Amino acid sequence: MNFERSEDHAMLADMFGRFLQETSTPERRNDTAWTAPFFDQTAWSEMVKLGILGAFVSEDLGGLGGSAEDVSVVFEEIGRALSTDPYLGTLMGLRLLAESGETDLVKQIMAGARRPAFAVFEPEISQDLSLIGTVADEDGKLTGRKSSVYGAPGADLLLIAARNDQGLGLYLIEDVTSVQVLAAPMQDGGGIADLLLEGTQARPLKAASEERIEDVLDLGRIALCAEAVGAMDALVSMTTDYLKQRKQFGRNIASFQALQHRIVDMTMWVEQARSITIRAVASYGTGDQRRHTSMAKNLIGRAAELCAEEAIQLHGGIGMTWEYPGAHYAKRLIMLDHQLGGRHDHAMRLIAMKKENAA
Amino acid sequence: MNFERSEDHAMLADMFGRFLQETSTPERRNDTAWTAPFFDQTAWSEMVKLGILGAFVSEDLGGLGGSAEDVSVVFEEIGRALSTDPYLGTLMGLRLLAESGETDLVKQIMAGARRPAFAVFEPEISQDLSLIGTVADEDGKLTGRKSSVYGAPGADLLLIAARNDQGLGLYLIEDVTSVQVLAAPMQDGGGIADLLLEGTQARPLKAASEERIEDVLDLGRIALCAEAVGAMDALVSMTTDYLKQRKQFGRNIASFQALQHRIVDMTMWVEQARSITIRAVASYGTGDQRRHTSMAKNLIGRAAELCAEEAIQLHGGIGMTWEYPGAHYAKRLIMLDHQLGGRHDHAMRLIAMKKENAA
Amino acid sequence: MNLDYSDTEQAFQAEVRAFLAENLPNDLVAKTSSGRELTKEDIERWHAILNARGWLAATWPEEYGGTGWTVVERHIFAEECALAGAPRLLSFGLAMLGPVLIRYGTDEQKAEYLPRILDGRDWWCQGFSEPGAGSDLASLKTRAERDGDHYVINGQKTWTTLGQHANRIFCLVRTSQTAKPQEGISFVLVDLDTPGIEMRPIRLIDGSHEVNEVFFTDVRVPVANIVGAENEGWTVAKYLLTHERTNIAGVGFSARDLDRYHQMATDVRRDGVSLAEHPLYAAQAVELEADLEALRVANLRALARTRDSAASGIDSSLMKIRGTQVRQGILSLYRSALGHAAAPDAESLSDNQIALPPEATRAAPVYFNNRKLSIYGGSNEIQRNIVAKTLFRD
Amino acid sequence: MNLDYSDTEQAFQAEVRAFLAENLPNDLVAKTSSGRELTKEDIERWHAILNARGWLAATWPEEYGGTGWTVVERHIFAEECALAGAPRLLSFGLAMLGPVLIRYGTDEQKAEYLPRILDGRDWWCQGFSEPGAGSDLASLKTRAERDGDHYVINGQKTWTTLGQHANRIFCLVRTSQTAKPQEGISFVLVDLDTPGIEMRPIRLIDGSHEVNEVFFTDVRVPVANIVGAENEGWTVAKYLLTHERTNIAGVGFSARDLDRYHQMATDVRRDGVSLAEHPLYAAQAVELEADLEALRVANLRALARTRDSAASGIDSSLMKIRGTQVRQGILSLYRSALGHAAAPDAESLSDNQIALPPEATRAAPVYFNNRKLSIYGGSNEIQRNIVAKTLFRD
Repeated sequence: MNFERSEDHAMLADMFGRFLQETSTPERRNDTAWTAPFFDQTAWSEMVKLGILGAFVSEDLGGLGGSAEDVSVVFEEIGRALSTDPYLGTLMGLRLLAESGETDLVKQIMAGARRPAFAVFEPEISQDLSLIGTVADEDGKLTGRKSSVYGAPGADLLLIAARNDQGLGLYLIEDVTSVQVLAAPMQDGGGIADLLLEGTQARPLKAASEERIEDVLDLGRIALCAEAVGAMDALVSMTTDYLKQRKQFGRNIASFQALQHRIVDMTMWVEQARSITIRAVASYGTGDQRRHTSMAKNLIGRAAELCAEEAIQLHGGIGMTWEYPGAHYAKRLIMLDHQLGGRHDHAMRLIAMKKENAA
Repeated sequence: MNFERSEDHAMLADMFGRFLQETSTPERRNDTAWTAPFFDQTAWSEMVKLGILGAFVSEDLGGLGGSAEDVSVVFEEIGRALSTDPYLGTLMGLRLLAESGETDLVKQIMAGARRPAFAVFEPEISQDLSLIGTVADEDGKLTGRKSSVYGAPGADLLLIAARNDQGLGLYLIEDVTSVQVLAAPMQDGGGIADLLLEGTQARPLKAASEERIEDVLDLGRIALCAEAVGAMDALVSMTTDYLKQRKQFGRNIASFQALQHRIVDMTMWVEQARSITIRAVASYGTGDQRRHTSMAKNLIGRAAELCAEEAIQLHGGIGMTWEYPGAHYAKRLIMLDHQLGGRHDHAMRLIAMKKENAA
Repeated sequence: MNLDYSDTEQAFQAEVRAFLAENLPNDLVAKTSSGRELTKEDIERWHAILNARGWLAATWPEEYGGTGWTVVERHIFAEECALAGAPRLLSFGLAMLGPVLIRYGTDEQKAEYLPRILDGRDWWCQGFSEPGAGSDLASLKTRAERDGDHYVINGQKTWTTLGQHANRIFCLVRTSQTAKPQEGISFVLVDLDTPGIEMRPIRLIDGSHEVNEVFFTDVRVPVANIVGAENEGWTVAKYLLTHERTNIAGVGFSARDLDRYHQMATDVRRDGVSLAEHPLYAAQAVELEADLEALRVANLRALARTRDSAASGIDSSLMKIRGTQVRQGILSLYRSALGHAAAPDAESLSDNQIALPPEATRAAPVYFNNRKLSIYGGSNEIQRNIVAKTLFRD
Repeated sequence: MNLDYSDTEQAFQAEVRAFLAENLPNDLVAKTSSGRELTKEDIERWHAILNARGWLAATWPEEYGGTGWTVVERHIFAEECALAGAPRLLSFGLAMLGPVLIRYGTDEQKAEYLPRILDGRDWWCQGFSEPGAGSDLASLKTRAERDGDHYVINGQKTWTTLGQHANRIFCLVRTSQTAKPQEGISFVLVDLDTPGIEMRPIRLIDGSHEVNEVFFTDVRVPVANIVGAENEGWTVAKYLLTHERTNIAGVGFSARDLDRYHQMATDVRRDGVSLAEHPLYAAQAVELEADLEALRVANLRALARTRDSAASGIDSSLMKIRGTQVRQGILSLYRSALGHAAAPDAESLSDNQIALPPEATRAAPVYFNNRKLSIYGGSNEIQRNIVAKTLFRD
């Protein structure tokens, strides 16, 4: 039993954290996160050069490991620095390409020459893979509409989950101009897109099964949980500090007991969020993966909302302003529940698992 | 728009309140509420002489009105005084007998010569009348097991909801010795029983329809809501007073802001509970009856639990003791959600109504 | 006990409904019910329509061009307007300054300013809060020094709602340094065209421009612009803050938003079921419906208690707390139930962008914008302090 | 990062499990897992079984008959015992007085009392709280006046858990009136057979007799019975309170209770569906499961941080708060999910009474009894104050 980070992970977190502190400033985010392609291309290239993407890929493909813990170390820093760059889409795309044996593409991505995004959900489908409506014909032509494709704007490799006669298949589109990419920023910054597929030619990939896709989604969920932990930790500290310096009615507002107790509860929830994420990380790839991942996403859905709303409230007016970084942390923590299934979705998934186990 | 009580209601509340203050003391409750027949027979007879049961019955049957408001005035005092006597069962039994045209029995009950109880739910049925399993044959012989029959211990008229070829029927057993009455006190005092019916002879009553039975249950629910409002109001006042006099760390604990804010929230919930009960009372007998009654029972399920748990917590150890009346108020408020459908049951009922309306 | 309006009140309600059906422009309803921001012209257009009917100043006596309505009539009017999707009226002139002038203004001030509020020539904004003095008004620092017939104002105001559209501002300024911080404050009227005033936008969390900072540098204001006596601005401000509190529960707005939710939940499907059939969202929705129904009655009860007098502090504080909780609860459910559809910011771009179901487009920004409800006008914490003061006084 | 126990720890866990499977009496498991009260004999029997194995005093060094276990081993032992449904051990002698004597006691005191705790000759109870001094120990009033070789004790203690079974009590008493209330307090050992002591039961909300009041009237106690120096009882008490806090999160108890819930929810049907299929109860249950899993890891993290040192104040306070919330949440769900079946008090009568499903019989009393969790041992409000003090110190 050991909760200390390894030396490698501590170094990775430290290096990447310092990099993000310089590059993911409020000013740069304002300049890039809401304007196509919705991320900072210069910073992204520097990040690639630093080799951060190696954390997403196993060593035999030139990565640094690609374990859930590697991924969580990176995403916690992303959350702490509130980076809106397309890490989530890249993570999921990279993993699926690696598992499909697309070694060349993986290397190109790691070298920064290309960038993938992964399209799985659809306008009315956000959790249940068995309901996916996009279809592939025998020649690999895809028809359907994909939604919530994170990092798709500006991506040059699109991985698509589509139904064929065997079940769920995975397809690759390398010519992204053949797809209509309906792009937008997210509410909290960063790129998202719908893809319109109208008989679009694609190449089938090997890593094709509902099971494997669900695994990669679970890894994405764990990444989001780690991101939430980083962001919550930062936001609760900012709020505590704010209360310490802010005066009202002639008193330091940190001296008001009702506010103190609320900060204590927030602090407690950060630790609970961190703990459940550690649990999910440790269970990745085991029989408990689905259960612990959904527990983490559910708990963090609740804890992140609580911390975000309390942080805004305890800051008062300043917490409502665009200029104050805390407001963006709060916004990210709320919107994170809208990605890869929210609190209720994962509660329902846990209930369904329980039913399956009982049957 | 007028929220003032009529002069008659104010007098009724005042008279009954003073009567309960004298008769429903902690000492008397301790002596009677957990020992068969689980109520204070002397006090009950005095109450009957005062004519309180008149509030449950319409004027043409010798009552005082029998409106939902009449009922709620009486039950609010019951809650405020924490009486555990069998008012709920008497209310529901009286109403069904009156609606069945059993004028003689109604008069006998009003005169204190007899006392009814109403058996509808069963061990696994607590809300859905369509699932009732007790059956009546052509000769009026009943077979089945009834649960949660409030006030049944010591009652001498048993009304039974049972299924026959027409649907749900209502039956009367006047010879209570023909039934096995499995009696117990409730956790919070007062009598409850299961009835074992094994071909027990009964007489069919006229007021037999799911609709009419549901109406009487709704009136019982409104009565419980009014009782909760009286009990919450009393408990929140007791808690506020306790904080004012109790000292800790050399300070009056009422001066701790975190505790003050929690009392404010409790006070707010008492007003919300009172308001939704007023709404349900006003809608009784209208097309909104079911909806508003379920809203009231649902909201009060939440508000009563919050106030009860907070009251115990804010009192500290003393709130955990049998000797302190506040503990019994808290207990009653918790256990009230176990009668005639709890918070979740009524949420499900509201969801079902919405579905019906949409269809 | 009777929850129904009287016959007269019901007739009034019918009259309001008919008027709204006839006169409330559809394009404004479309904007408010999707949570989009209103332009200056939108608001002015609706003010003018109401003014033409004589229904603009609900709280003013008839002699000043007000309606002379009872509190119940005012409530009916506000609720019907909200349910119909009418724009919220500007409170600064109508609900704040107007009553203050009627109570404390000189005859000249009344004659000068009241008609201009009604006919739209003046758009007032509020200069109370300062950086470091939000809920704690007594600590304000903006000072006005007497120089002949003028005050010279220096300082900074903030959270000035819709100040970008205003031509005038009423301010609390410090006219004397005294021991008690509440003393020495005055209430003055300032023309925003006066040299030395700069207004800067504050962008909110949802990207909207709704509030501003106002900087005063040697701004000269005639002494005649003071309302009430010099150094007695605290009394005037307290009177204003009480008046601001009518319709504080916002029941009509919550009802409209919950209706929108139900409509959306029936239409939007996710993973094979409509949101209306999803047990967890449906349970949240019916509990909020119960909460709202309770709030509605609690609000009527408070109204009945104060029918002929000013609202009691504890009532309006409790209505503020609970009203904002219910409204924010509804908007949070609305946002969260939409799941991934609420994530894209589809409004911030003009072309080649995601086409979302119209319900989803503004769900998140409206949720974020309305976090303000529990902060402004005295945060819910301040309201709890106020109630506690009453509950725990001996 | 690694959540698994080491090989040695896993072997230890297996050993504990095997021991429990072999030696834990079924009748005791039946009692604890249905929430029924244990008799004096039940507890003594279980103590004796553990003592025979040398596993009774988990926190004592081996030289005093303790186990010498690491904090992780202690944790494993406590969790396995809870999951297996073993009775909770008596903390007064084992977790409170024992460590105090080992740290502050004289050689005579150690030799006299420690063996008697282990072999069951002594059953200690605690005399800290007084009426009016619950969480605020510094304000205690029971006084001990020196009279030759004795103290003469007068005063009253309360909340004395299981005092009805005890033959000895350790008390905090005031031996000197000083300016600072923490000073002038001493820690003394009292034989309950001493003349002048009266113990009266306090009945709890669930009807149980678990705590007592103890009255002292001119009770003469040898001066040799003081632990630590005179007037330095505060230091001793603080040391004791820190030690009491091991296993404060109560993860094992919550896990056992949640298992019981799932079993019950599968078995019990209501209105046509099992509780396990009822979406609202099922959702509450899976969220509590997530909460418990998070608590389990948070607890291990706290354990790892303090592996070789004393528990930090903020960790144990947060574990106390969250641990009691989770446990109380589970017991509340258990009670409420049973609906009308939980209403009858079927245990208070002996015949002709309702036969309830066994799950339902104790659901409400267990829920009520455990409201104490967030009150005793320093209420959750006190814990929040402690954490806030650390978070907000400069």
